[in-house]
Amino acid sequence: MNQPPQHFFDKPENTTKVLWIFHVLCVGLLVIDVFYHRHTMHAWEDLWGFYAFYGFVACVMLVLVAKQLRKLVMVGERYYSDG
Amino acid sequence: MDSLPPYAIFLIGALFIPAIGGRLRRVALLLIPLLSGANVINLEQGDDWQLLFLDYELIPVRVDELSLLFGYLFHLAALIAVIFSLHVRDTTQHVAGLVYAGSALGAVFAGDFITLFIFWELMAVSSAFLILSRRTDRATAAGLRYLLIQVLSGVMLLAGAVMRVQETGTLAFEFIGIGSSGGLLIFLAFGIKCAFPLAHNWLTDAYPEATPTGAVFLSAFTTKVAVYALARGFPGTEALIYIGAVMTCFPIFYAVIENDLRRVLAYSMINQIGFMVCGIGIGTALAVNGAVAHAFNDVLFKGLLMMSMGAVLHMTGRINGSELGGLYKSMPMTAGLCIVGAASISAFPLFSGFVSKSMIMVAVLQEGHPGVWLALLFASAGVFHHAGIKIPFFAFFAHDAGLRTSEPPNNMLLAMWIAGALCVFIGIYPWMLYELLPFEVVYTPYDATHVIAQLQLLFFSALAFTWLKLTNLYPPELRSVNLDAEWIYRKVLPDAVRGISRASVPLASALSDGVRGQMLVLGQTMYRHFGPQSTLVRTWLSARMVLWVAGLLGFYLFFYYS
Amino acid sequence: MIGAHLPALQVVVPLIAAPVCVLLRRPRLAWGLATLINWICFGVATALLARVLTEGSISYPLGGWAAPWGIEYRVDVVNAFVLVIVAGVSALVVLFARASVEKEIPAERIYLFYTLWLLCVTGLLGMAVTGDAFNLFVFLEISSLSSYALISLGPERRALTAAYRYLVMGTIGATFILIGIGLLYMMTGTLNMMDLARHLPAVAGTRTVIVAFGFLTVGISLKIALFPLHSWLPNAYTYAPSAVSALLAATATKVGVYMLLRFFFTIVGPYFSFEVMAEGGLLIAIALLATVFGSVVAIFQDNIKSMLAYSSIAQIGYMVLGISLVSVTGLTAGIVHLFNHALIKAGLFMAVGCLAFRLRAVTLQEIAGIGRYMPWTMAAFVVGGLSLIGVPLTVGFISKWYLVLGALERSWWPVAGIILFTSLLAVVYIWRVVEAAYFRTAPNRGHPTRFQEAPWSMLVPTWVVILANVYFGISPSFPIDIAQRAAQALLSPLP
Amino acid sequence: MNPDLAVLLAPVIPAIGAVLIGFTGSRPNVREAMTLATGGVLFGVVLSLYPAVAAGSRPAAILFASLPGLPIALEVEPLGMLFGLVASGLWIVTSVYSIGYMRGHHEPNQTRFYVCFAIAISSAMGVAFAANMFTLFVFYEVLTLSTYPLVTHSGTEEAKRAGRLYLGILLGTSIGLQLLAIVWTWSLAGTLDFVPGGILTDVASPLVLGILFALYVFGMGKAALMPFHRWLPAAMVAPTPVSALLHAVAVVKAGVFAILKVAIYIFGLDLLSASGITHWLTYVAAATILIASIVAMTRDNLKARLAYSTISQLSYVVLGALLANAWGVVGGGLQIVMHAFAKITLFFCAGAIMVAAHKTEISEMGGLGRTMPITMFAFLIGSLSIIGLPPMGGMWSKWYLAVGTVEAHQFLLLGVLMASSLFNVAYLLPIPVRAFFGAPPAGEKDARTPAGIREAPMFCLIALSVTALGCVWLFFNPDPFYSLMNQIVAPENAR
Repeated sequence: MNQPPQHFFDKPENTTKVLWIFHVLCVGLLVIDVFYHRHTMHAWEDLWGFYAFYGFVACVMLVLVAKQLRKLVMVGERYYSDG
Repeated sequence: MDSLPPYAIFLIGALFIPAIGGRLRRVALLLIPLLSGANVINLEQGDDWQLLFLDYELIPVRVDELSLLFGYLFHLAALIAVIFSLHVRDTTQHVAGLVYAGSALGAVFAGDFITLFIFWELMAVSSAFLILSRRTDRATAAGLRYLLIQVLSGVMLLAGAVMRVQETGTLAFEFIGIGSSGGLLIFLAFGIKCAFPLAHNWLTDAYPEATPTGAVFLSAFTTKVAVYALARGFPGTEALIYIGAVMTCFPIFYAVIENDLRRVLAYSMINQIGFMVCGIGIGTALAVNGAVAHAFNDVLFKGLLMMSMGAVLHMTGRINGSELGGLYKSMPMTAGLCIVGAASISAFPLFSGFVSKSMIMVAVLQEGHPGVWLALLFASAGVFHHAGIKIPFFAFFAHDAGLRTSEPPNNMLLAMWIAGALCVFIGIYPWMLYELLPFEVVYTPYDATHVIAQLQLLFFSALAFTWLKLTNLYPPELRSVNLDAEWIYRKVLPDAVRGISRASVPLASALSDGVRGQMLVLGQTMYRHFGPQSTLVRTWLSARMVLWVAGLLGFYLFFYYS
Repeated sequence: MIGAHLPALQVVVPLIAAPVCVLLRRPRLAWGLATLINWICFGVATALLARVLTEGSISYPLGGWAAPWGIEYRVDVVNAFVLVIVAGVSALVVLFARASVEKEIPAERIYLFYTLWLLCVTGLLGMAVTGDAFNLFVFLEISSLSSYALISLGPERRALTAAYRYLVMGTIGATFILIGIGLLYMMTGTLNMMDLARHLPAVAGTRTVIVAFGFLTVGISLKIALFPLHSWLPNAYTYAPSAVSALLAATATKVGVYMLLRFFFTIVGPYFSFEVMAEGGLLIAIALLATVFGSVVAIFQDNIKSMLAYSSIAQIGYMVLGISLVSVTGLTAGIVHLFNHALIKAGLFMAVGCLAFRLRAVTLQEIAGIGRYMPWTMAAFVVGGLSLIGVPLTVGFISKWYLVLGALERSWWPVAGIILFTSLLAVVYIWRVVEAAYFRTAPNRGHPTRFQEAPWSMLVPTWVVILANVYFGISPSFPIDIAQRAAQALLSPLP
Repeated sequence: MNPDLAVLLAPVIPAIGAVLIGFTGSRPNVREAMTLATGGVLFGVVLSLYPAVAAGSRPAAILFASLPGLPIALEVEPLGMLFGLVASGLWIVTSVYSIGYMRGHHEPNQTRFYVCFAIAISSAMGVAFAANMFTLFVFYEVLTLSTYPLVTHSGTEEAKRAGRLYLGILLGTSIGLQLLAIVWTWSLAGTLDFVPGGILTDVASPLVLGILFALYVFGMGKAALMPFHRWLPAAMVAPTPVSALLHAVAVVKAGVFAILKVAIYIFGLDLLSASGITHWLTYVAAATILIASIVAMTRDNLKARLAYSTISQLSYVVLGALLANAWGVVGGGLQIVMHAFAKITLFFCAGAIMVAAHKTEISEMGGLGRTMPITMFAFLIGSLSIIGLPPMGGMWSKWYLAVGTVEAHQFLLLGVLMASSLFNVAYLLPIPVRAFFGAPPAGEKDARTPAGIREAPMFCLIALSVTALGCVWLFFNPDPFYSLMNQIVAPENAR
């Protein structure tokens, strides 16, 4: 019996560990915002966690809009070649 | 003037490549960019060439900061692309690649419109062969469409140049501006090559159909020459700011739902060019520096991403996200390098994209375009989302598609290593790049504000991705075609033409039948009236002839009397 | 000594030779005599022309009776030119005639043929040379009667009916002319042309003169087969012996046109003819109709001879058109076309005669693929055809050039357009022959010997005429000079 | 060589060559050697004229005097030099090609073919060096007639139909329109000489000049301006060398060359641009460019597609003439050269494909690049030159034409030129692209498995390689032709 080699992400617990680390880092970055003064060029930048929220919201919006876009623009794979 | 024109070695080399075979050819292929590079290093600003041709004063070579920077960049790109394609046994691709790189060099060193036009069109033709060489029906069709649009850009450049000569009396390629109709035409010509919105589909249509190695060449030159040309001819043109902003935003929606990973890269390429276009539109020293620097970096990291996807395609024969996954197991090194490229394009601190993109963002805010700035920020988040995460995730991780292969050939790996190393090197030590920029750089990318803000943006974008993925809100990868502006010329126009011709065939044949019928009737009528049996012609009875004579005499007499 | 009597010799020589010919009886001898006489006539005509060109008009009182009372032979540039045309063509065609006639006419009638030929030539030359209106009528009758007889000798029986029709129409025409001359005589009391011209202005506008004018116009129109009085011509030319077709097509109508010139210009005068009677507009309309009609009908003919006959009707239209432009250029065009058309039609009819020598009938069906068997004949036909179309470097082009120029001078460019349009029609009917001869496969021809080239005795004269077409097309100064002088003479007021 | 003698020899040498070829017809090798020798000598003679003409002198000779004041005469000016060089130079190449093609294709009647070819070149030389419009017209007609047997070479029913159309349109327009215009010009100006600056200044109203110019433009049926273009696709039934030299170079270029000549030397650019009489005609030319391109796209037969492409490209030259400014004329002149080299290459390739692979339809040519790489590569080069892409000579003519349109403020026409380039891409490039990168048609052995190279005969390959290299050479070295054209528009720049 030739056991295929096991890889890192083949174990679900590894995935979970990576995700945990990632979530902690996120929280950390958000927290840092409180402790330092950024030199800003625009008032919006001064809002707490502006970049974090903007990034999150932007990406969710992006995906959700894109899903709607699919309804509009998605056609069969042979759309063009079938003339 | 003891040096050759910057493009000469490439073009001459391309002529001899078909005659050289085997191992020697690989050596020659490597030597060409190296020799040419040595030649270009020696060039000094102001080493211009002048030539009187057909009573026109041409400047086939014009050397200044801007052209030199792109000259170095293109040598680098050419070297990487050549290394990446060393294993290929296809003379067409080798020759086309060299001619393409050479003509891109020619275009950026061109000091007049005729020279620019010549290389502009040479690029178009030679690059098409990199697509056609895929030798599939889809690639052939896409290549022809590509060529058509590139030639459209070329003829618009020609028309614009001609008008400009009439307007200004000079052929010199300096600042143009969109104030005159000739300038506007040239602007649009550049815009097509630059993949302006609605004129962008040639890129997303053709690049994914190119050969794995061809796409690497393609991603390096055409659009960058266009960026160079915009930076030379139209810096500070306000329209470019908004065009750039649109270019950064709309492709990422398509990138999210696109399945073909090289097409995802093509969309992300438009997105990156959008940043450069925006920077050129701002037109300040910082903005133009940023745009040019970003072009430099884009060649490297987009090349790296293209190469990694090319490697995947080369090894597995597949490129759709829906068919890939889990490749990190068999291609770990490729996966790692791909992540380097992804980090660079996403502008992670310490990677090359960070040091150039932030220049543009700052310049946008400095010049008071907060709306545009928000759009760019949105695009930055988006680019991480689709290029930074989607590409490596669906290719190398995600659900294991069961593909078992190995690392690509060494030359491919080497090319990727070079590109990856440069991405990191520039990310860590950007000053060398800054030295080369056309304007003096007083900008420091690495301060806490920039780094933390960027990290926040990127991490929360990633968070959004994980959240969406875990809640299954993320759209699955589906085999499909997504309609874009190309729908007009790939569907509507052909259908219309087909419809018209289908309708006109019976019409035309009815018409020609009708004409033929009419001719026949005419012939018969003529025959009836003038043929041997007609009244006028057939042999008359003598009596009747006499009657005629009498009648005519009467007529004459009447005529004379009256 | 002889030089002084040239005008008389021109007529007398053939006239005397004709009865001699009857006495000879032997075909070859008759031919020999006819040839000799014809060439003498040609020599006389050339000498006359040369003298007229150097010394001006010649007046020759016949029998020594001075002008108004006796019969005057008067030779100026116009009729000297016509004499050369008639005598020259006749001299060449008679060479051609020997073989052709031996094939087409029973041997026992050949001596008659040459007798008639000489009479016909006598009549034609006489019409041209005389300066007396009634004398002109006499010669007209001589030529007409002999040509009816010549036509009736044609190989097919239809030649008889064709000749009969021609007889009827020709007689009417001649009668009308006679009536016209008679009426003029009634008003002026003279028959001498110059005298008539002097006296007519005094009585111009009287009813009698107008009626005379009408009779003359219709009569001459009949003789020259001007549309719509053409109907005798096609059959006459088609069924006549080949040599006769060539002779008549090249000369008879030309002399008729000369007659028209004489009456309208010399006798009545251009002012009266074209200003008072407004003859010009009428003639132009008729001439244009003639060109279009003749050309269109020619397209539909399968018999090549009748195709050429209809083409002649169109060509007569060109001449009349040129004349009725009443300008130096127009008249030059008309007169030069007299000469050119004589060359064209003589050449073409002779080429067709060569074909007829070998074939049953000269129809498009019969000549299919003949270009391979009779290359010289067909080449001659093609060159002649090109000349008929009016391709440059042939005489036909010269005529068209002056005609169009004349029309444009008067700013009648629709007329110019019609001239060129009918040239295109000529392309069509000539091309039908060319295509049949070269590009259609030959039917299986039973006897290869039958389909050889025509004998050289026919080919050589044919080619002489054809080459003349080219020579005078390339170097047209000789006919043009003469035609221009003639035109000026006709238009200038009387001395 | 004395330039005046060389001018005279230019039309004479091929005419003599035609005779020699005819006499050596029974021995093909000698016959072909004769053709090549004639071509070589002719080209040498024409080339020997170049230095003199480029230096500003105008060698001349009179062949013979025709109509008074209107001799058949030759004189070399820069535009004629350009056309003469192209036609005589490409004749040699075509002769080489013909040897391979005619033998490879086992064509019948090869002697007739070579003889007619030589005559056609002789008349093309006459057209090129004509000193006046009349001489040009004469040689123009000879060219038409001498190429008819070439068009109908195969003798099939289709060929004959095509021949009728060919002759009908070319003779019809030249006699019906061009000749009218020539006579009209003569009657207005009293001369037909080609004079720099034109001969029609101040002789007629703009309306008359406008009509006259239109007559000339449409009268040059060989320029295939719509609606007189149908003969060109029809003439594609001819053997390919004929299509190549005559219907891409000599015949069609004679048409557009004549239009340029008329614009420059009869009307004069100043008169044309000042009176604005060419304006509406530019739209006819533009429509021809576009419509012919669109029709070309729908044709699957390679030669038919090339024929429509030729129609489109010819109108570029017409457009250049109609723009009536220096740049348009330079562009038009260069287009004659550039298109000649490019299109002859394409026709050579079409013929090579026919001989080697027996294919005529484009849809069957997929994958052909693997078996005929040299041919298809030459095709690619020719296509690029037609489109006007560097590094091919076609770029320069397009450039100057574009400058001309802008100079004339005809931006719409600029758009038409640009659109036409795109159409060219669309109908030409798929052919080589599918040949190199596409799959062979179903049912054929997949050429991806190594198949033997089955190229066309060596002579064909040599010829098409030479012309393809010519396209490239002209990109780097258009100066000989440019300086000729420049001499016309800026005489002070004579080098």
